[in-house]
Amino acid sequence: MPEFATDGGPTAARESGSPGSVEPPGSGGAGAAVRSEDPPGSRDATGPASPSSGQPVKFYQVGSFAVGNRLLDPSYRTVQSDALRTNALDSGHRACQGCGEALGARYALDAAMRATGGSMVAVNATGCLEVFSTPYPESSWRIPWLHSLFGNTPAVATGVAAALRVKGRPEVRVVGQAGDGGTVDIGFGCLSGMFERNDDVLFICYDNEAYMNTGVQRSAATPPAARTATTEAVGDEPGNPFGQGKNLPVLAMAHDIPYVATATVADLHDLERKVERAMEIRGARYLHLFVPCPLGWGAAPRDTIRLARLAKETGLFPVFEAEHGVVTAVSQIRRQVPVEEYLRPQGRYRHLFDPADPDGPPARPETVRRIQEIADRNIARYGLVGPAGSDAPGEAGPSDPSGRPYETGEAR
Amino acid sequence: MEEPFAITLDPGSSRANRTGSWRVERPVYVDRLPPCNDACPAGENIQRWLYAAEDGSYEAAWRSLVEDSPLPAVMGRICYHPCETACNRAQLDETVGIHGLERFLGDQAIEHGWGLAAPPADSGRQVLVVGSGPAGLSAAYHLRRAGHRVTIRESADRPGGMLRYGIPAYRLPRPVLDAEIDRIVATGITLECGQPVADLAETMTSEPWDAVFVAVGAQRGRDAGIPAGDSARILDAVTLLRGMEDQAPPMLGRRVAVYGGGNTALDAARTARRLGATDTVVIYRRTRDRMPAHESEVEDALDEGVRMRWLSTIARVEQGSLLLERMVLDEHGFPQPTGELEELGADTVVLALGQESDLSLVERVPGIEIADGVVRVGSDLMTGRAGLFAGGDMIDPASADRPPEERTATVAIGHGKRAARAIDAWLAGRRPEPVPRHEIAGFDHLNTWYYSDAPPTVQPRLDLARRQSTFDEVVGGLDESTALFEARRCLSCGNCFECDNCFGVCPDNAVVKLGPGLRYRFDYDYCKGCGICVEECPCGAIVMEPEQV
Amino acid sequence: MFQVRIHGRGGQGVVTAAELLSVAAFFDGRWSQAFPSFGSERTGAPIVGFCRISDGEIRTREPVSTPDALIVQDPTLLHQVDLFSGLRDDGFVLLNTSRPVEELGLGALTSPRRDGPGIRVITLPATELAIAHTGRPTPNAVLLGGFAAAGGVVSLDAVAGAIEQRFAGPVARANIAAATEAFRSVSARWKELDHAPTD
Amino acid sequence: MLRQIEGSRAVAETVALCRPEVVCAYPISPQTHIIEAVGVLVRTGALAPCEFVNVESEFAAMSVSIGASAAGARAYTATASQGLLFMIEAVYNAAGLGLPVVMTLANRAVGAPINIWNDHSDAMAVRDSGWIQLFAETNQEAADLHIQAFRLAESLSLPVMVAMDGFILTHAIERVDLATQEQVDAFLPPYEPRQVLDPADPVSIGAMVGPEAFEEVRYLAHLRQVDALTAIPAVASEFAEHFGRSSGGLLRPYRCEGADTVVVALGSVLGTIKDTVDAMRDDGLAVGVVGITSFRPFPAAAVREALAAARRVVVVEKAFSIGFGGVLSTDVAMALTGSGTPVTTVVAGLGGRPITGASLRECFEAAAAGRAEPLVFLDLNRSLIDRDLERSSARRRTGPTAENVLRDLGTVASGPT
Repeated sequence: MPEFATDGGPTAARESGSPGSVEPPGSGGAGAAVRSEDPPGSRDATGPASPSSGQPVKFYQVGSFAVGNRLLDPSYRTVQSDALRTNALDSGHRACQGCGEALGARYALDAAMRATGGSMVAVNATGCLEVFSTPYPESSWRIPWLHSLFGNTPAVATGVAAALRVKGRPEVRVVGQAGDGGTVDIGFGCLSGMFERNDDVLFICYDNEAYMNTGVQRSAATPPAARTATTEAVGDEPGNPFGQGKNLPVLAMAHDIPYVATATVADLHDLERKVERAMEIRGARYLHLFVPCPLGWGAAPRDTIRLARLAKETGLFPVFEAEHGVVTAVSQIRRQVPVEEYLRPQGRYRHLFDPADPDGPPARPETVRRIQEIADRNIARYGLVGPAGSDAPGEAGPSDPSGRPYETGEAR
Repeated sequence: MEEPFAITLDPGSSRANRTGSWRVERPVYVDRLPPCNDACPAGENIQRWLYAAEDGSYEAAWRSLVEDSPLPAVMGRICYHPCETACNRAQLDETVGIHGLERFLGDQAIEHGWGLAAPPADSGRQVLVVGSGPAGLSAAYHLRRAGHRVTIRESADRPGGMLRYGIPAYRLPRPVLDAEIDRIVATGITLECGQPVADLAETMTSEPWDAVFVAVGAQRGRDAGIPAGDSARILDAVTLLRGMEDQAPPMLGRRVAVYGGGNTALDAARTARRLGATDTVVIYRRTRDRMPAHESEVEDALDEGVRMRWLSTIARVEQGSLLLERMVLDEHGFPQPTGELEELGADTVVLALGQESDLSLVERVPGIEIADGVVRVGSDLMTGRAGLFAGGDMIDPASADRPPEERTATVAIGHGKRAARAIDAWLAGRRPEPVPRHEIAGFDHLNTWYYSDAPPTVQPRLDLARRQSTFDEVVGGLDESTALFEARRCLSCGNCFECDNCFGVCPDNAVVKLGPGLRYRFDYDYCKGCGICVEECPCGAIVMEPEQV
Repeated sequence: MFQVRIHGRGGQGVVTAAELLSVAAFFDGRWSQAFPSFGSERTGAPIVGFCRISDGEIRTREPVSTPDALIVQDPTLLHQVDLFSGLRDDGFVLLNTSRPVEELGLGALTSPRRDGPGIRVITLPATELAIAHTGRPTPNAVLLGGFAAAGGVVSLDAVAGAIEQRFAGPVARANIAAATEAFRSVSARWKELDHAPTD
Repeated sequence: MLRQIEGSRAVAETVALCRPEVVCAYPISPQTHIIEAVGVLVRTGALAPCEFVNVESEFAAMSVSIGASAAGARAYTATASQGLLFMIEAVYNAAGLGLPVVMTLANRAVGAPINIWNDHSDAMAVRDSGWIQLFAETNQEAADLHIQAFRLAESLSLPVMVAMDGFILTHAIERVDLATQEQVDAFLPPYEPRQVLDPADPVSIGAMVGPEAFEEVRYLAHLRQVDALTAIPAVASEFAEHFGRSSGGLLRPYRCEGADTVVVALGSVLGTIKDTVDAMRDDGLAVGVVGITSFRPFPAAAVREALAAARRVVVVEKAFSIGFGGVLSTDVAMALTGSGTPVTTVVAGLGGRPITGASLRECFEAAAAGRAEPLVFLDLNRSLIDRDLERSSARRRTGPTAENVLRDLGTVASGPT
């Protein structure tokens, strides 16, 4: 056999044994450690090797971004790829076409069901999710589920958790869930109490940024400039005013609870891993899940996941997790886009653009600029964009953004 | 437990509510034609065999591959891979290294001795294949697979045609070629070498062939009629390359000038380097970007020390030197003479100005139609003579009812396959069934978010010193892990690869997962027609269709 | 039914005194009802507690408006609130002070009446006694010992029992000792007052 | 065991004997002593197992109770006044979901003006919520009613509120015969929920019910309260057998034999009324009393029967429906429909105003003589009213009424009288 010169490429890099680029959590500058992507050009010693040798191979046809991956060992596959998943929220519910909340709820609860071995109880606030899932005489839930009121869900969940503890059933875990109104506004008092007492509840906020159940009214989670029925797109500054915002994940962190995370329906792996992590922990945990609402946002039902993705990729919705009040990981932006790309497909931002030329330059460039500033601030605050000139040229592939070991020992 | 009325409900009872009635459009699974498949002259189903290779099922991948192309180890080395030019991944980062994978699978097959499947029942029909080049081998293979008795008649001493006599060994090591030809022949084909067919009309009447496929290639170098002195040493590239298979290689001298800008010119120049020519110059009348040769060949030649003289024609050849005229490109990009002359020392001038076929064997076949040195065929590759089919370099590509193609081995393999299919149909007295062609899966159909960014794998290359002195293979193959990595870069354009996205992203749980290899089914009882599955399908394998009233 | 009103300041154990008195009566086998003034007063404010003692069930929930006796835990309240409001003409006042009654300027109030002995005022240096016995200036339990001596509404034993139930060992013992000394101190003077001429 | 004990503590100790598994604590006068005492019992281990949850509001207190009850635990909390109103949405919810939460209501007035003293405005504000509401006359009864409340709540799948007068009972130290653990355990079986959140049997509790079934759901809730009219006396009589004293029941007549005038009332004021009636009887006046223990369900038939012989009825109540009049008296009048018996409403004791025997007697005598107005406000200080009316007729900007009245009264601090 002839000898080949090594003039670059993965073979050379692997042989050079260059170290992996994964940083330990907590090493970041602004309290935000980053799980770096791991480019194939710098794969570490556990990099690609012969599948027949049983060594891990660190790249998949679709990475870990799609729901399933036939190349993965089944134990590493997502809950949602499992044909036998719980379907905690079953078919026949009355959510709108393309409902992000219905999707997010099934994602989160199915993951929680797997994490708890099916030993779980959910408490639900009043809102779309409750109304579309349980209109008499039909329920879409396949899990024990309780709806009490709009603003008391965290407290009801606390009660359920207290009962399970006193009944000697610590294996049954409790999830409380509400929309942004039920969490950020009317339920916040109870939620803060639940956090402060560190009650053993995972509370999930399905954030679609307004009161959708009642017909799209503004909540404290409604972003600036967005049109709602109570912040109409009329007057000099149409849409929701630019306010101070009410950043609930940060408020949750201020309670020093053991776990706080944000996620979107666009990154299932990240979401499922966070639910799984949350279920490993006892005490109060908070998951803020971004779920686009086609109706309330004036968006096409098919765009639900795309908009969630864009919210993250613009920097408008930072995806991170924190333990005991300290940010431990940030999901970096993979393909950064200007906020315009996110705003344009949404009817609630239509007034920012020219109705005669909706694809043309913004009619309100100043407003768009201020929204971009919000995104830029998030990017700076959370370190959403990796350092330039890092060893990850562009977007690196064969690492798992979910942090799960990225292996197929059984590639065959 | 007696539940309170109305307030308490049974789990999953909403399944009684068939939300499918909300739908005005329905999602439907489709298969689109991946651009690679579409671009492959050999008609390979590249996406399919890559799919098999992705999980390390190399033998399955190879078996899928050889259903279309029986020479993967060869073609993985020499094909200029139009598949990769078409590959959607090029718009994302860089094209999938399909050729490297094809070669890897071919080499795996040779290494492990994977054999081709035995043909089914004998049809009793006899088919003669004239020429054992890629077209002939391909046709013979496919005919044999269809159950026909096949004889290949080859004028040269050894099979392979231009694969053997036109492609230098540093690009295609002969053991690889031999192994793949042997494997084809082993399916039960009679191979008669050193048996030129002088007059096919006579052969067809005197021998009991039910059908004949002729593919004798274009083995004759074109003569440009360059003024030359008596003692000038002028050689054509075809002869040079063919001579490499003889016991004693041709003598070229220290300084070699190659005239022409095609791949053959570069093969000749690089061969000359390896034969000891220290000064090898390629003379081409236009500019580099207009060279018909593939860029990679030019790069390789330059790496190996071959010099290029762009915008030059040879005005005259003398012993030991030649006279060049400098050219300029006009506004149409055509070279125009300037009258500026320059002398260049050269011991040998190699002409690589194109090749033509020797069609003398078919000239007397009744009904045959020859024009501009090529045979005209129908879309089924049948010549004017019923039962006589032709392919490869000797036919007029335009007449084959396809866009004009390059004359390449890959095209020839495709001709062989098409001809075999047509012959099979003709023998059965039916028209060849048109192969349905799906809509092409363009880049716009993809949702590339779901694909991890992954730079291509670079195949290792031989060190330069040995590239300039030996005929060892220049480009190394992928190893098992790099091959796996590269296979997994495939986007599976237009074809479901069971990523579970539709199954996962449906807010109404209206996608049923049918199990490995069985893909999915929509549950239209509950599908509300939101279209998220369409939007989020990475490979564009779902479309929305209006509900019928 | 015997009704007592206890005056003091927030933090001086007025409510506790009322409770202890009611418990003492309970220990004596009688019915009793103690309750504080229901206010929002804070530490230092003048407050009152009540106690009813009866031989039968006490059903009424009226406030005590015409007490038979007052216990004044803090003499500084004497001229600041309407201390003697509703006090029955034949009632008595047990006052925590080390000063003699004559110096307190209560002449008119304590003048004997035609139809009875008039309002009797007994002083007791309860705070001093408390400090002497318990080390703390909390006069409530001490005063109850004095109250047991004045009029004999409850027994000293019952008061001691109530104190014992309410406080932990040493504190209870010290308070009982103080209450007992107060009982002895008041007993003598009460006899004088009780047998004083009515006119 | 006989104890001289504060009402709050008697209730706390009795509640503890009922072995509640989740107890929510939030401070509000005059309930606070109860929950403090329960907290101590949990801390010391006297009550175990029990989750004592310090919540952030009354709304949370009832909500935690809802969750706990739905998950199969015996849940208890206590509140008063504004606290009850703050949790009112959850109060309705607990009843709607049929969760047998037991709650002590230390009755207190509802502001504004803010007022921490006793009346029944808070209880009346939730009379339509679907809870059973039992009113205690004494601390003995308050304690006993809690034992019965858990029995009733859990057998009927309905929440029960035990109302006891704030301060007057909660802060009164008096003789109470406390039950023993053995007695309570024999009387009160462990909670066996009608439905429970259980992964083994995953039901959805708390569905949205539309017009097609809502009325039926409400009717069924009413039926359960009607059932309670039977269950309450049955449990009371069983209680009497077990504990050797009678407490609870629907209502209790006192000296009604031959009474022309019968007084009807709720809660601790009955004691003062009974003393007054005794005195009037001593003076030859034919007056009797009916004390209502079960305000919801309202024992209309029993009331009608108890008042059948009366020629006139006087309802003394510590609440009223502003703009109309009596609340309890409306129910009494409804029970007397067709009898022609006139009903006088005496609104008394609002915001802690003392109800004296003297005033009551005056009022009852007037009623007996047929001189009473249909709606009487006991001991109303007419001059204060007149001065404010004068002020408001004189000018628009009169300032706040409550402060003006206090100024007129010449008091800033508020005392026991």
